[in-house]
Amino acid sequence: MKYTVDKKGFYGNYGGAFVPEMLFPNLDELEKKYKKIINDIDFQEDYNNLLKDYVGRPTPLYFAERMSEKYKSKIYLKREDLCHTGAHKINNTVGQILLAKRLGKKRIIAETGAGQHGVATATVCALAGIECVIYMGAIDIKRQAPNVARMKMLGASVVAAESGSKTLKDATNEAIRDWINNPVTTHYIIGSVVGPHPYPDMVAKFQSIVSKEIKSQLIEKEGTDSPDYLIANIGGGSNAAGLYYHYLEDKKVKIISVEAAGEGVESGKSAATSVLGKTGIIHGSKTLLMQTKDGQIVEPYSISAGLDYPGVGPLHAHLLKSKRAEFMSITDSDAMLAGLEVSKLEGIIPAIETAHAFAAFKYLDFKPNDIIVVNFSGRGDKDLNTYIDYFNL
Amino acid sequence: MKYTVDKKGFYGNYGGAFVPEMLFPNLDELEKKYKKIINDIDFQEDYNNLLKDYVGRPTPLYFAERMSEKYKSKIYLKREDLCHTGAHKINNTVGQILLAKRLGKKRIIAETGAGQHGVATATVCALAGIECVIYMGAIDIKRQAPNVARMKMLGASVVAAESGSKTLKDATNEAIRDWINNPVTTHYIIGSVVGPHPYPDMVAKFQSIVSKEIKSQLIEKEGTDSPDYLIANIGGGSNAAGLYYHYLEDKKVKIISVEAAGEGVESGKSAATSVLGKTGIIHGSKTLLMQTKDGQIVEPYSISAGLDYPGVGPLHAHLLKSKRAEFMSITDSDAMLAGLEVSKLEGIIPAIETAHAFAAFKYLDFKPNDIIVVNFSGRGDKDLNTYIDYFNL
Amino acid sequence: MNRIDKKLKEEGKLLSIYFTAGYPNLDDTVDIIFKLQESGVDMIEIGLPFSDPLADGPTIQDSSTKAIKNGMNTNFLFNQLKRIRDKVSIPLIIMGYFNPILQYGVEDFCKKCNKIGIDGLIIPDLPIDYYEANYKSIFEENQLYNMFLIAPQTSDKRIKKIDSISNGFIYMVSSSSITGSKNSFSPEQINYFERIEKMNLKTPRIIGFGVGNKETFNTVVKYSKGAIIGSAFIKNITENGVESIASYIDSIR
Amino acid sequence: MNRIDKKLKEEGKLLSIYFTAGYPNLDDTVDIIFKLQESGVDMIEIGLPFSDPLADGPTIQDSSTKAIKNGMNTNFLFNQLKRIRDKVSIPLIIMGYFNPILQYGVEDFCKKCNKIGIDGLIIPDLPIDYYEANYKSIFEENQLYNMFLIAPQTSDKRIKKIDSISNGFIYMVSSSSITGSKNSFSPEQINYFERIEKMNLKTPRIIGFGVGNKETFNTVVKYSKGAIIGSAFIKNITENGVESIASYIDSIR
Ligand SMILES: Cc1ncc(COP(=O)(O)O)c(C=O)c1O
Ligand SMILES: Cc1ncc(COP(=O)(O)O)c(C=O)c1O
Repeated sequence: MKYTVDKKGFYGNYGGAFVPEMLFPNLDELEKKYKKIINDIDFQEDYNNLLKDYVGRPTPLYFAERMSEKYKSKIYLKREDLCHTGAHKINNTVGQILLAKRLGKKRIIAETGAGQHGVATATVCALAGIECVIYMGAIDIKRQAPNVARMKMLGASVVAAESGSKTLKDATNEAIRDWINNPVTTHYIIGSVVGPHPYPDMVAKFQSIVSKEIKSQLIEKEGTDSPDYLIANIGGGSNAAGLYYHYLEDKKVKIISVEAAGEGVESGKSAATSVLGKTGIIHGSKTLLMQTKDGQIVEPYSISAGLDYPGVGPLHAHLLKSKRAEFMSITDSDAMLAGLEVSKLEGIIPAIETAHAFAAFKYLDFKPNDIIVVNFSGRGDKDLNTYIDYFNL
Repeated sequence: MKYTVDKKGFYGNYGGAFVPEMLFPNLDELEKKYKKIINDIDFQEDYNNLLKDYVGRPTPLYFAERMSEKYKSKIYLKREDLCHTGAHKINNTVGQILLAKRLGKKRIIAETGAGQHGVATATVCALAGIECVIYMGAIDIKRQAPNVARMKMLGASVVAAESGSKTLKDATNEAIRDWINNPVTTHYIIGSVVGPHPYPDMVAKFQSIVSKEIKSQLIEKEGTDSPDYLIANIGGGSNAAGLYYHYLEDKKVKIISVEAAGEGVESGKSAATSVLGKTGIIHGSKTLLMQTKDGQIVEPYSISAGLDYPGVGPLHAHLLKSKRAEFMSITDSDAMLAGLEVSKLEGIIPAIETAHAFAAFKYLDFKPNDIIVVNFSGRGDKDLNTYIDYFNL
Repeated sequence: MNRIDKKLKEEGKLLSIYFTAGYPNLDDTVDIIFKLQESGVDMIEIGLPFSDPLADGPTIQDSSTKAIKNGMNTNFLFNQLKRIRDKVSIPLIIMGYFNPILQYGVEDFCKKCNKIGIDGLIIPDLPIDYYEANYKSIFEENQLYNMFLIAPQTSDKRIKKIDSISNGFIYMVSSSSITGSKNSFSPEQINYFERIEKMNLKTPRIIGFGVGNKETFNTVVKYSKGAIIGSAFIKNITENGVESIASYIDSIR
Repeated sequence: MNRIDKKLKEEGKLLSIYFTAGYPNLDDTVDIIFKLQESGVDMIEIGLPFSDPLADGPTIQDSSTKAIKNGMNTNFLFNQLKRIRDKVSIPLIIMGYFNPILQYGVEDFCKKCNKIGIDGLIIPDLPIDYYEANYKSIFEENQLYNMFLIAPQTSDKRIKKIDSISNGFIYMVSSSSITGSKNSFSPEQINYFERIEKMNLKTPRIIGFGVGNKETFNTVVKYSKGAIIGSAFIKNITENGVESIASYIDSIR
């Protein structure tokens, strides 16, 4: 079984580029150039320098002593929360801004839900001195005011998506529309391993630094480069893709992908695509998505703004269908309690997205010598209001 | 001239331990043990491991290309904003919690103003599984709600200081009172290079990792280990102490300490201790402080909650009086504009404390080959509301 | 011969109208088709509404959202169109995004279209290669044309390829702007129209996007066989109701 | 002989009262001193208020804040006390934090105290070593005693040192709790009282902190020469006014 993208842009049955003709030239250009550009020595040097001096990589692989004690195994946290701007998202935006410069683009657009990818994009645009427009659902703009302020501080324009359900899905539509309208000047920085080929592969490659680092860090700490479990939360699936990347062919390594069940998989308020999704087309990609029987895309729900995407990236659809990854669905309340537990045991407040991965622990049966690596995808600062309200702090 | 503490706990004319007898045994124990403990190989190993895997050190020394262009010199940012919890404060709390464990203490107390030190303390207490009580002025509790929530998420109790002006100074009084009441079980983690001996020296030592890292980073980047300028903001002076530590004897290195002028040094709403302060006793230390002619301590003002302390650490009083450091006072409005400028030029939103250091640039005359190292003491997430209100974002 | 080809062979310039099925009211579909035919329109694109129509501007998107809310779906549309073919002689095309068609089943969808008498489909987000590899034969078995788009950035090489595999017409997108209709065209757009005209493609072109009044209609038909009006038509029925269709069409030509 | 020593030589147990100068009203200072003397109090600690009294509990802190607001300051206090010595025979001690004294100038402060007839000072945050190295001679020149504190955690070695250099009395802090007066003492506190008693120090001890009623007064004087009441006294005048001083003192012994 192959887990990398094929020549036509597919992971098994999933992927592709289901986009209107107006975007064909952009994607064709990207597809033809991206591998060449990102494999270029010059690019690699710029990228690695920024990851080191700007993003703060390598991020630690931290042995969580008290969590390990509680769950009777060896738990390591890959500390993406320590990245500049507070989550793994910047690994991708740093790569894409360098790519955009080499493509000669003068303007950047991006979609954002919780605002984390929007901030990461606004950040690299400030760094590069390039104009930046962020699309964000009108409802999310209200919910995530601090991240909106961060983007504005960084000089980006934040445009409200007023269509549809006025959240991430619609912001993505608006960003794609902008790209259709500005195909020559503009590069679209997608924030996860979603969207048309070559985005899922490109974003996964930029995130793959995560598992690359883990390999050498684990050797140093455990004398082996492969853990027993990799556990990540899945919104679109970019932090998960980064965590799994160099382990996909290594079948000894169990992969657990944790989705948001919202108020429960059967509650009608959920984002558990692996259970509720069917194959379809969303944002230019053939993948699993939540939809009505007529093929209308359904608005997902999760307490975590980064996980309420109605699909998953095509790589993850493929990992699920090929049984390479096991999927779990975690409710809001399990996730919130896990977030509090991690905070109190380790002194690290996780993003609610990240908390979902930890909530899976109590449903898993670790052995004392099992090495577990969790992608600590982001810090919880952006979620403080939600935590405050939920726990009455 | 010597810039380290003398045997009696003084920096030149400043320092000492002006505390009631009830605290004498605690400080005496600390004074007798701290050097031995922190020089112990075992301690060093634990400390360095936590700095690496938990805090995320070394923090990058980032060459700020666009700032350098604007200010026509070589500007490097020491990225303490990338530390776990978002500021340099944790370098100290990680050290002190390890010390507290070796002293057999079962309970930690701390004071906090903006909440940054409170969060850093609550964090290491969660990590160590030790009870934690944070004193915070009743007014600050209202102003800094997100940091209060963070502390609670981390399992700390936050106690409102209702006395005096209900801000940092009073929180410190309350913490000292608590320590007097609980001398045996409790260790007091002071958050800056203030308070009675041996705190200023101990905190400076824990922060000295900053200049230690810079030395080797500069050699790698510039082929020399000493910059032309070191620039830091000064509240109590801990981030500044860390930045200067290994350069104090190296007179070629110019030191610029940037204080908060608030609404202007002469406005009556200021925290510019170097101009407005006189020698006196505050929180157990002889140093420069803002006071009435009767010796009552004056409430300082700055838009930045981390800089509105009415004194400076005794080391800094000594650096000022001995002319080793040059002090500058920066107004709220200069600082806020500098914060916005750095955000837009480099994609890094600084804490308003940190922004004060950048605001000094326009008053300084750098040469094109000058190497400037600024302590980027913390990220601006905690200050977003202030930025939003100030700039109407 | 397919009705689309027949129509394209006629003298003169063609006016084609796009509207969203189920908008403004669920049961307006058939009525709108009749009224369009009566007004002398040459071809109709019946929009199968989709929740996330990312190649469309706000007008069409709003109409789609409304139509779905009204209860429109694929089966319902097929039911509405079941007996229409007897009464409508002009070509009928269904225009819709790929996902609803995929969910219905591409083969079933095509069979149903054939049975009802639909002449062709326009599926903006179905890539040409993917169509050719997977669905071409199904379309052919069901006598359905699949019309492709070209846009200002489409390379000459690709245009030639599209021309070589096209049935019916090429849907020529007037500009890279999808924000709805405008009142005039820019010099760059005219250049583009001329450039394509000079390519002497075998397939007739119909220009869409940004056509909405007499002036823009007259401009684009100088460079093509006809024009498609979408947003402007929908805006008109939103503002003036279905009754106004005849006078709106009259205003165009 | 210093009035403090004379008082300590008297038979019986001593009651000493601390109050904050300038509280409840700016001009109450002298009146309170007179009333205390009339009520048979043996010694008075006049508190020079400080903005940040970190060894005191909330009652004394609040009274200090209020007193400063009322306008109390060092010069003002000296003026109030200028002519008091003629009318007051019991020892008068000024108790205050070091910073206001430092700002006044330690030498000037001591001279002024001497002139007015103050017998001693208690400066809780002035360390013994620092005092000995810098100010001892000034105090002696001005016939001022500087009284030191000991607390439950103070080591025997240090107590012996303090004993050896002490004038007047040792201010023995009853517990490590500064949260104000209590109604009784714990077994640990009694142990501590006994332990110090057994050390047979040359300097008499007066116990303070946590003394506030007859019961606690009677307990501590079993182990010492006397007691200091502070918070409880201030609480009483806050609630019942300066007029109630006599009856309050009567309630203690
Ligand atoms: C901290 C964090 N983790 C996870 C996610 C989910 O995205 P992905 O699945 O692409 O990693 C987000 C999205 O905003 C995020 O902010
Ligand atoms: C980011 C940051 N910088 C600077 C300071 C000032 O403290 P110090 O002078 O001790 O570094 C603070 C205090 O809270 C802070 O949070």
